[in-house]
Amino acid sequence: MTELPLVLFTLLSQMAAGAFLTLHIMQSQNKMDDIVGKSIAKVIVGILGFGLLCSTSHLGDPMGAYRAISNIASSWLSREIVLFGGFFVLTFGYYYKWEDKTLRRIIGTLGSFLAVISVIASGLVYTLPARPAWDSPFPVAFFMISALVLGPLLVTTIASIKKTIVCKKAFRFMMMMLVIDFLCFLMFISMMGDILSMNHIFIVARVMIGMVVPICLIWWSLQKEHDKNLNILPWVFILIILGEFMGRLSFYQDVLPYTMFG
Amino acid sequence: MKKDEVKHWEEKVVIYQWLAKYYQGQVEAGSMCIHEIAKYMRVDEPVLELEETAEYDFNRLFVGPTKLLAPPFESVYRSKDRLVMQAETLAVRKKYAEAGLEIQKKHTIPDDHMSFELVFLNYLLIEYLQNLEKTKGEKLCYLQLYQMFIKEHLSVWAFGHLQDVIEKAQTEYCRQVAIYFSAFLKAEKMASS
Amino acid sequence: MDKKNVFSRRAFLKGSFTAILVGTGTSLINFDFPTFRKITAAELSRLKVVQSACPRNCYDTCSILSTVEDGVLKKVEGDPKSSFTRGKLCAKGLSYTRSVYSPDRIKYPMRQVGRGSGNWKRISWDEAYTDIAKQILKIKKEYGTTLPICLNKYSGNLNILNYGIEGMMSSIGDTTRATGTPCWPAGIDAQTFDFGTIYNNDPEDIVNSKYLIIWGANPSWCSVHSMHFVKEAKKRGCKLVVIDPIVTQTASKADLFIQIKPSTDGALALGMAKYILDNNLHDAAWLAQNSKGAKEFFDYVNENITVTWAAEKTGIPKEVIEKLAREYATTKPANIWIGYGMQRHTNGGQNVRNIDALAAMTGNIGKSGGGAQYAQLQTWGFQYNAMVQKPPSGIESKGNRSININNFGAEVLNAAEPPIKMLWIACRSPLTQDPEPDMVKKAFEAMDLVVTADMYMNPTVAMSDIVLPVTTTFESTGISVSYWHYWLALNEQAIKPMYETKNDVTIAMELSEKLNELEQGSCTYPTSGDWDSWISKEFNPAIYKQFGMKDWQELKEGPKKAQTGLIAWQDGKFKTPSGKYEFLSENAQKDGHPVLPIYVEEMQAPKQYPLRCLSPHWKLSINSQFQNLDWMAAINNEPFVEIHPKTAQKYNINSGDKVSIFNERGEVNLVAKLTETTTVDTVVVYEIWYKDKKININTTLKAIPSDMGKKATGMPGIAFHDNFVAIKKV
Amino acid sequence: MAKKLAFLVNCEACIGCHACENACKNEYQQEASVRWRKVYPMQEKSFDVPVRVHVSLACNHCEEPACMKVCPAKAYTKREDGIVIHDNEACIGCKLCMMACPYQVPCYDKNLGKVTKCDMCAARQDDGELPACVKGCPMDALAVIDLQEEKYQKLKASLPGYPKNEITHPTTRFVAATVGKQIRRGEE
Repeated sequence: MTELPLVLFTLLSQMAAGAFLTLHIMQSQNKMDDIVGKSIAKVIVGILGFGLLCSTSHLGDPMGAYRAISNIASSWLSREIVLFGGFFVLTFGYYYKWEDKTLRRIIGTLGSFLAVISVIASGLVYTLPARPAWDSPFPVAFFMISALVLGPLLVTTIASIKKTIVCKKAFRFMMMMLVIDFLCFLMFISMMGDILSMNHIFIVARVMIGMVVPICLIWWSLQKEHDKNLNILPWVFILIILGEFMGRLSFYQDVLPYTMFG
Repeated sequence: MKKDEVKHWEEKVVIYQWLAKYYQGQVEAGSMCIHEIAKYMRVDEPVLELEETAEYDFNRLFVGPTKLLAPPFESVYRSKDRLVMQAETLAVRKKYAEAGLEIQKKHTIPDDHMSFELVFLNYLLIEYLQNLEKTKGEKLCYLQLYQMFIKEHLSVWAFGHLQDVIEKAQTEYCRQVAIYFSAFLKAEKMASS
Repeated sequence: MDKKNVFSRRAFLKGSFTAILVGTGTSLINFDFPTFRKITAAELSRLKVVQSACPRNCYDTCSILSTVEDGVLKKVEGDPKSSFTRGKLCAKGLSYTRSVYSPDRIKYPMRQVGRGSGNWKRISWDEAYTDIAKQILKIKKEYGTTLPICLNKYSGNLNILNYGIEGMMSSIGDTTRATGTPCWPAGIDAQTFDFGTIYNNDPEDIVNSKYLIIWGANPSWCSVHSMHFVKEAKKRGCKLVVIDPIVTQTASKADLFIQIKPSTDGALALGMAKYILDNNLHDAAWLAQNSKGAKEFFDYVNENITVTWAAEKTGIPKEVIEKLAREYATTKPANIWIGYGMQRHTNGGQNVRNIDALAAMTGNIGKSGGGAQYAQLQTWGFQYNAMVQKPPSGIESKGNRSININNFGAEVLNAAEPPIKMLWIACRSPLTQDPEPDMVKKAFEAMDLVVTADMYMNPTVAMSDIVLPVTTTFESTGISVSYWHYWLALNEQAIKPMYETKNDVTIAMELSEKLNELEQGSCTYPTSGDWDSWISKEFNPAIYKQFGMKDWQELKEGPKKAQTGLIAWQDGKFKTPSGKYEFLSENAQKDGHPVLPIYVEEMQAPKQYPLRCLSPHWKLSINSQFQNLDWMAAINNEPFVEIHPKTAQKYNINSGDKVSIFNERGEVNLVAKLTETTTVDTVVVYEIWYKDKKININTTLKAIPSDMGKKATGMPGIAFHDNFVAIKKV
Repeated sequence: MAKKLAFLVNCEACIGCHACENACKNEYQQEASVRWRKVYPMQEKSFDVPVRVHVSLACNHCEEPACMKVCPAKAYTKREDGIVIHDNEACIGCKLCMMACPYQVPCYDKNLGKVTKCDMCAARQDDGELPACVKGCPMDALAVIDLQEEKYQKLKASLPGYPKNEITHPTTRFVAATVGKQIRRGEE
């Protein structure tokens, strides 16, 4: 559990990035009510801010956190901090200038672009040759998928709390992402199984809680009329969050370094 | 400085003296520590009798011969296996030297033993009180040294140490002394920063 | 000299560490205990380098340079002035700073209320001395003798001044002594019968060997500095053969490693002797001039020994024995290093005699690069002034009573007229090192008073009434010599004793003062004396001549090496009754051993406990010392047993599983480590005391005596490695 | 031309006694858990007979240090003579270098809240002294060599079980241990 701050930071920053992207797309296709949109933007700023705070608590010398951007030339961690820093400013601008439609669109597109790059940068931090299981596209893939699962999830949940209808498209998109997540995780385990110290029960629990059950719930609710979607949403929200949390925890804990003369 | 303020500082001096005696090995001084601290902080005092086993508990925590459960040394407080006479000990020795002092038993008892730190704080307060009429500068330097020593040394490790005592003490007596000392130190730390 | 040495040792004032200037007398704090005093800034920081010496029970006994800054020991280094230490220390020596400043050190004299209860009360030294003195006098009055007082001291600290503990006991009258040694007695007796005493070449002479057999020794772990000279010898074309039951670290460096069945070393030596005789490769000229009983020995070998028999006994193929014998007999000079582990068997002494015979018949004795190296006490010719004390006047001493240190529990309980009522334990931890520790614990429980002088809490201190905190090497003064190399080193006091620790001579002096205070004349031990006087009284003209020095103060400039007698038996004058090498030894016969170095059968494994359990020394500890230090625990802190994969498979054990090693005496749970360095019928558990774990392999060990040891050390040894166990998965 | 300093580990001479580990600790008095130099036992299966062979490893002062590449606070610099130095002041204790190093060299000192590692005793070498481990080894199995010199080019750069060099191109060089003849018992 020593990696808790990092788990929180990566999950929250990816949720914020995904939510920003979803919000911007839905808003530009004016499927998003203005008041609801603004509150979502506010939540995104809050989540990202808290995430960045968590990352500093992981440091041995939190007061020195500002020095983390000194090596942009070669360190993906420096680039990640700068990118997420910039993204955080944009999310704040996006919320603050919400009423000004043109500015909102400019910041929205810029922010979305920055969100995607930041999440990729996050993934590249862990693409380390010294950890064979990570020395692959999987970290970036997992981080992008998390963003695209948690983002829409957050937006639809807040939207449903504000009582506007939950658009089926969002549900279908989320289900699709969960399926992709499942396939990607399966591929990861089959390819990297022997260089991971997996706790099999934990892995099965993660897949059931975070993927299989939510997928069934969503698929079941899509057959019904849309009001059923509302009451299953909180369950879906909790399960997916828990699943992602477990997934990210095992991402950090199961990776093995090269054993020295092992 | 008004009359009751002086009395306020003097009560602190007495508390440090009793705590120092307690950590010097006089287990029975513990009840006086609780009494003085309770009086100083205007809180009620627990009814405590000095159990026969308090001395064994005291030795298991601070003296030995088994591995100390709550080693009363600043340089050891972070983990029980850390050594005495490390960087912290020598830093404390320099702090004493700044006030022109050195412990009598130099090189035999590590300078950062709790009893010495308490006596040092006590000394600084006494000098501060004795020079109240003196010029502002001279008086303040002792107060400054006192506050800095609380912030940079005693309060950095004492809470960890006292937490160990509270968790590991087998007698209520030793636990209560640690609880009251911890409360007193929290107040002092607040006052000093 | 090391560039860092700001003050030359001359700045070190003559005599004991003078007290630093004390400031103004008046107490600064207006209540009763003075704690602080005024100082000047100049006094704050001073750097000096001090001559120290490692007093541990170890072949290498290193000369050390300790760097002390402002009274704090900063680091230790090997002393380059010694050609054996060569400026290097082993991992244990390098961890000394962690022992001096360990928070676990016993700091004050303490009394346990209820032996084994864990309830300790802090007492002053005066109270401790009073309690002990009163108990001694009470025993004297009740039994009319001090024999009920028993001292158990061995090799925790071999500093010559530490013999002051025995001196303290002698100065109160006759006492009971735990006599003998667990370590090397059978080998000493064997070489005493063969040569007259133990005497090895200067180990630095190993470089001149052309053929070196390391037989049952593991210097890579237990004499690290010797391995440099072994490496040097190999570089100059010496062939290194290692004979051992397991593939040790030293065996891994051998040109030829021969895995022998444990306890059958004598059979291999005799098989080689037979081959050498058959091919007339022995040195008849040397034998004629220097040996006695060679003919009788040869007759025995010719009639009873065949190489086939030896191959069958030892599990070593016939042609390998023949090649080994031929190479050993024809390559000159050929050297055999006989280890201590090899003689810890019921036929250990006789095995050593067999190997000695092999070295003698090939004329490899008294030659540089040759010999049968075991140990030497040539450099130990001190006065032992601290030890030799007269009994109190008016008491005619009938001599001390000896009990067997290797069967301590039973012999303390069985002692009668008078029974044993008080124990004094120093430089020893019987409850972790002795066989049958449950018996030893019963003995402790039967005592009126148990006093233990130690640095750390261990199972022995836990069963004591009074624990006396003792100093480390760096807080006391002494002289150190080795039983292997020929260097003599002074140990200057580097820092002031921490807390209220005292060294053993100070304890002896102050106890004597208290005894005389309570009853005048009850103790003859001197009650005062500074370190210089104690040290100077240990020296004598012979030592000065041997080391080519006029005054011991010269040792303050650095260690000195013996200048004479560096090649054992070079003058051919053996210390046997006949003055010759004795194949045939009446002394051996007198002690109930075979007169000739014939083969004595080894102990067989009982049916229900088929696996032999070897418990050799560990590379990062010496008996119960060093493993409790944090740096050593960081490297290894998990007790394990080495098992052959085939054996493990039989009990379906995988690497890392928890297994139980047990026999009728006891049981130990350990982690299994699969390795082919051992054999299918042998498991290996290294003898280590882990401070936080209740693991003691000796709980499975019976107090079976080894065959020899009585003649030279007063009691037989222990057959540590004739311990048979079974194994099961936990 | 500046030297290219590197450790030479002679496993033929090494007897796995851990003196180098404690010589380093004796010099700098680190905490027990902070092990700048570690002695690793090699797998028995790396040899055709069971032997005890050890490899003493500290920082490999790589040509392309992964720690220097990933460190967000630029706490690592590679000196001209090849020594990779870690600057305690700059370090923020994020421990990414510990994940990035294939040889698990950087150690986290929880009392300092910073990472620390072997700097090949840069200060001692600047004073013309040997590193503490090299000086402390009883078998003189450790040495500091200049990789520029011709005679060191042929030295082995890896051993069985040593993580692959391609990641960071470590400069540590080895003399592999040879193994003698063994007559083992009970193998049939």
